[in-house]
Amino acid sequence: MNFYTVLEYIGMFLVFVGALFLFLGALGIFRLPDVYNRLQAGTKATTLGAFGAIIGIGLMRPEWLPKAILIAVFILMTNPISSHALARASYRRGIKLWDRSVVDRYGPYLREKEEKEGKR
Amino acid sequence: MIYYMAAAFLIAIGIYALMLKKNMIKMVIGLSLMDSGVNLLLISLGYINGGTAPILLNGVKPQEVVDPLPQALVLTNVVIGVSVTALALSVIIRVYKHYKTLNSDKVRDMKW
Amino acid sequence: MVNIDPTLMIGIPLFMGFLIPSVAIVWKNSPRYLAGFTILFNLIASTLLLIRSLNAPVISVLGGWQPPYGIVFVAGPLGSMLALLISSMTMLTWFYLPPHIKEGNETKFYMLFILLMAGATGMVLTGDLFNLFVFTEITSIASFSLLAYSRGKDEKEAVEATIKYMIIGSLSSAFFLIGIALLYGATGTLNMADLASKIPSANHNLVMMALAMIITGLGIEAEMFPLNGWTPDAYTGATHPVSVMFASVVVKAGFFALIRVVFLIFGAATEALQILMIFGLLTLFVGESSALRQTDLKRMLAYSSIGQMGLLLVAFSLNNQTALVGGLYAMLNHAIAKGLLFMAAGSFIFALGTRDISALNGMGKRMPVTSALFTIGAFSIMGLPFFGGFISKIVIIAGSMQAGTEGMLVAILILSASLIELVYFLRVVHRIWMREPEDDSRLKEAPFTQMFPMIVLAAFVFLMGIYPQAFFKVLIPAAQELLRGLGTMIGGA
Amino acid sequence: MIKKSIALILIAILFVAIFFTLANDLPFGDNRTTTGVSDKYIYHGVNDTGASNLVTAIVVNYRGFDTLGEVTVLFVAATGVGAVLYNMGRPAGKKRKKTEASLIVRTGSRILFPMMLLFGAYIFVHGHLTPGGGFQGGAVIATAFLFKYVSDTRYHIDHNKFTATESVVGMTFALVGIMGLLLTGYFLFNFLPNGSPGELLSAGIIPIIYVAIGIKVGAELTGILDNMMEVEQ
Amino acid sequence: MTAGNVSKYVYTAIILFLLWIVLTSTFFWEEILAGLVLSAMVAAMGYSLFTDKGLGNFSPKRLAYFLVYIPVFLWDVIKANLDVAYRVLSPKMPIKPGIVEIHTDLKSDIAKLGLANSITLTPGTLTLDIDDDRLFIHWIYVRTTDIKEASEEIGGKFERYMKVIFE
Amino acid sequence: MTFWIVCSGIVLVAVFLATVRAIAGPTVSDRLVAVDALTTITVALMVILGFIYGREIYLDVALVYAVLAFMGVLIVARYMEGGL
Repeated sequence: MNFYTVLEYIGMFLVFVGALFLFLGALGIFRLPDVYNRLQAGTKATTLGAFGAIIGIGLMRPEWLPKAILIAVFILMTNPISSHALARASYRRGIKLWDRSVVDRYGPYLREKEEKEGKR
Repeated sequence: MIYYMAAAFLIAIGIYALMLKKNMIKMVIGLSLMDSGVNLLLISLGYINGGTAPILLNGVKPQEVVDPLPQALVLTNVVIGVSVTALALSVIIRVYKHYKTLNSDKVRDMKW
Repeated sequence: MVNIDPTLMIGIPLFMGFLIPSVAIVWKNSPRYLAGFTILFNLIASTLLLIRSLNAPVISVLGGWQPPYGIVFVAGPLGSMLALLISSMTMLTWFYLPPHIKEGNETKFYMLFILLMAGATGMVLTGDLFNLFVFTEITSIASFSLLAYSRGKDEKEAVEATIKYMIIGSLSSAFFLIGIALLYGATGTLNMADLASKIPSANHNLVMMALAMIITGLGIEAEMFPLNGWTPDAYTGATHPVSVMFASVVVKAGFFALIRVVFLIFGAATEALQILMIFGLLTLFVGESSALRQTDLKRMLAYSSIGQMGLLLVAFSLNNQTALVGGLYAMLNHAIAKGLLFMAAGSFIFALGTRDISALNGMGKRMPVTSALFTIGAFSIMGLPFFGGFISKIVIIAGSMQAGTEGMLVAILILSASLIELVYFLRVVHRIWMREPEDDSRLKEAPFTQMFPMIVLAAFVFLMGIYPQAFFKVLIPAAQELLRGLGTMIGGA
Repeated sequence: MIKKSIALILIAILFVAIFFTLANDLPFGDNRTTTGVSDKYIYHGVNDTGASNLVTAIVVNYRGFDTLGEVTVLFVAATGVGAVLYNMGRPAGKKRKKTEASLIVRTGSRILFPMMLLFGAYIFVHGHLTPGGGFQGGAVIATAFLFKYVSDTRYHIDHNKFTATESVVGMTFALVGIMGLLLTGYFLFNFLPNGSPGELLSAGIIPIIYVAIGIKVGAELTGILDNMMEVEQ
Repeated sequence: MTAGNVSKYVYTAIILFLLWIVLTSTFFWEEILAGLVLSAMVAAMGYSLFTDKGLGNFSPKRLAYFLVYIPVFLWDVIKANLDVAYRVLSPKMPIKPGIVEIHTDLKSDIAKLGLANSITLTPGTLTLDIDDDRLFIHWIYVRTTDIKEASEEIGGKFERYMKVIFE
Repeated sequence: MTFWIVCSGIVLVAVFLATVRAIAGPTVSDRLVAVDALTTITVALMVILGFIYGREIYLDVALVYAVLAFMGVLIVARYMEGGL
């Protein structure tokens, strides 16, 4: 049991967990009721899944590790931006929240802002 | 084999969109689809069983790579496709400015 | 003798095309002169090339990789003759340009203009099938852009024509590429000479399929019958100099590419030529009879152009030396005379402000010089004696006589098509000279820069009618080159 | 209706023809039966050109002229888009009001923009070693500029600078070709030493050409984007 | 607050050069040379916007906090992920979504970006919009609608780190 | 080998579920969310594929794909809110 074998087993574990999270994310996208909840499950779980898988591969092939980390970090930086933009755009497009949502503080804020700009 | 099927299918869909769709944007999409079909066809022409990408690094042997020439051709064709699409879209912007519609039937004042 | 490598005829225009925009930032009028310089260079280079290629084909290997591995430029007599035709027509059109392109962005126009020339030159000189495709694309994308360039009154028609042309043109290029892909799959090579030697042993089905695809693809550029829907609109909507370029450069290069590939793949003489002949005859009649019905001057010229392309197809598909010489002669004559006609028509329309034929009444009195030039062009296309068209038609008919009874039929059909031509051109000429003008005011003749190219072209039309031997000296080796199958010649590399 | 069905039948015939010709006469994935030209590329490519990536070897060296044509096609298209959309901007009064991007996207673009540029540069510099190349790298660079456009509705490129850059790199490409002609008699001849395959400074003129192409493609695609955006503004 | 241009430029170039080293993952001198040239060129194009602090970002305290932040953050992400996984998998789907508002004390844009991204990456919460100090968060299981409590619950921990790292 | 088959089986199911949402999803945003998740999955898959084939070049492809896919989603999102 040398160091590299250990790394390889950790890597395999991470890849497996990553694949599992990818699956969970997709399941979330499939099951959850509205766009915002789907975004919650979908992009976040898949990001973690991809992160795990990529780092896992990096551990299994140590010479790839720097580039793998780079890809993983890049995904970690860009995915929240795109999912945020998506959520914001959906809301401004008028896509409704799920009817059993408990609270909506954003809608009033937007209306208020529009009124302010309308007056100006 | 399924690649050939897909390539032929993409080409057929592209031509369908070009001939029968009314919306000019959809025609341009058909154009791109057809281009993809042709590219897929070229790429699959060069494939050999068990081949890998033609980059001879890390001990890859010449015997096991796929034919690189079709890939080079595809590279060229992709760029050409992009150019045509960009130009087509800008022409459509001008058409829209004059006719206020994207429906190709309404644009045809003149006979074919 | 100075040797100018044929690749420079592509390299220099590209270099200048890249140079022009940055020079234009500092010196606003430079594009015109830089473009003129480039065209002049190409004109000189192609003249030298023609002289050299009469002795032996000039072969230029690109990147130092011997064919079939690299790309090769092959300038036989035929190719260099077309290159000369392209560069000289571009030069003359360059003189004709100024008042017609005021409205748009002139810098970009000149860039596109010289790149169009470079693309067409590449199309006639290259010896590699995929390279031919790339140059076809350069040419067609440049012509799409030039077509959409026109502003003002014609703008609406021009953009509409552009979108049609683009969609048909892109369809054609996709077909062409499928054909190339199939040929590559069948033979494993892209070099034309290599292809010619490998095709006889290649899979027949694949080759036939590829041929069908390539004929469809290039037939669109060459205005073949069912595929020529774009032509009239394009000619009508474009600014006048661009119409000239279409008629005498773009279409000729496309036609030459078609002929080259067909003759190459079959080494000549098979059933494919029969099919081409049928399509050629159809094109001829559809074109001429549609021209008869037009009331729009440029549209009429466009349909007449389609008819002439049909005539060329027929001549080439007859596949004997006489007919080929006639076809090549007709090609030259059509490029020159139709260029002249479009220029004169452009001057008329520029002065009158309308494209309607009925407005031409009495133009002979209002713009005598332009009218005379127009008449010369029309006579040549009609095929009256002492004009270039006469010789070409006579030679084609002589060629068809050699092809037996079938050829007789073809000859009769060509003659009857010429009759239709005679009718509609005479109608216009009659209006110009015989009718009384509604408005007696004399219109201003076009300025000398515009008159000059027209006079040069008219002189050539006369020269072709009176002294054809000079041209035959080039055309006969060219025809022989085609008949031998281009393959054997390129194989000499 | 009749027209439509005729068209459909034609398309179906085309589909069947293409598919069966291919399936019967060119079995998929067969080992190379014909002794085509690509054998030379595969077996001698690395020695001939010094590029490990055979596609790059073909694109830039064996068939470099195609690539020059390809760059020209893109150049013509960019020029054409400029000419077609010339003077098409909306009149000042009719400008559409645009939603500003949120702070997150704006700040994200500030940070990611230089990184994307560097990725693009990495890709075209390593064109002879990795699957990258001038066009791919140029596309990534254009994407970086696109990010700028997306995140800021008022963003604009400096036209003169872009035009000048484009001209200079385009002329570099053409000059490399002409230099080859002057030095050896072959246009686009590889007149630099090949070096040892696998290193950055190898493969003769390929890196130079790919850097030129990368910058040029990036500038051109950005120019196309800019033209299209301008029409909207 | 903001650093001088030189400092910004040098900082950008250094970061880009590090990025280049990671990308190529070699120390071959040709690669290093190319990396230096390219990062100098690219930095010239984007340095003015890339950073507010310039070289100040390299202060040991910030780096230390940054290094500590990574495991903390990852642990949080994993925890929250398991929570969401449970909600997705359980047949009843125990979710109670809603949009709440939270406030932040952070001033610089980059810090706000870091906070918003951290919040978004933690499953269960998603930044919808930012306006000055107000963040709108879509929460998959709303525990409280009070601004103060929600701020602490969702972003409190991240905010403390962000404050040191980026401000 | 079994390990990889299991992993790819799981990912395949994920791809399938996301595709179903991309086709069915009632609004544009739903489809877009699914596509966004699919691109992330694709990036991960490319890295895994690179490992299986033992070729580092797949990492470069994955990187470029990540950049381009991110911009794609962002652009559509900005278009939806009327920012282009």
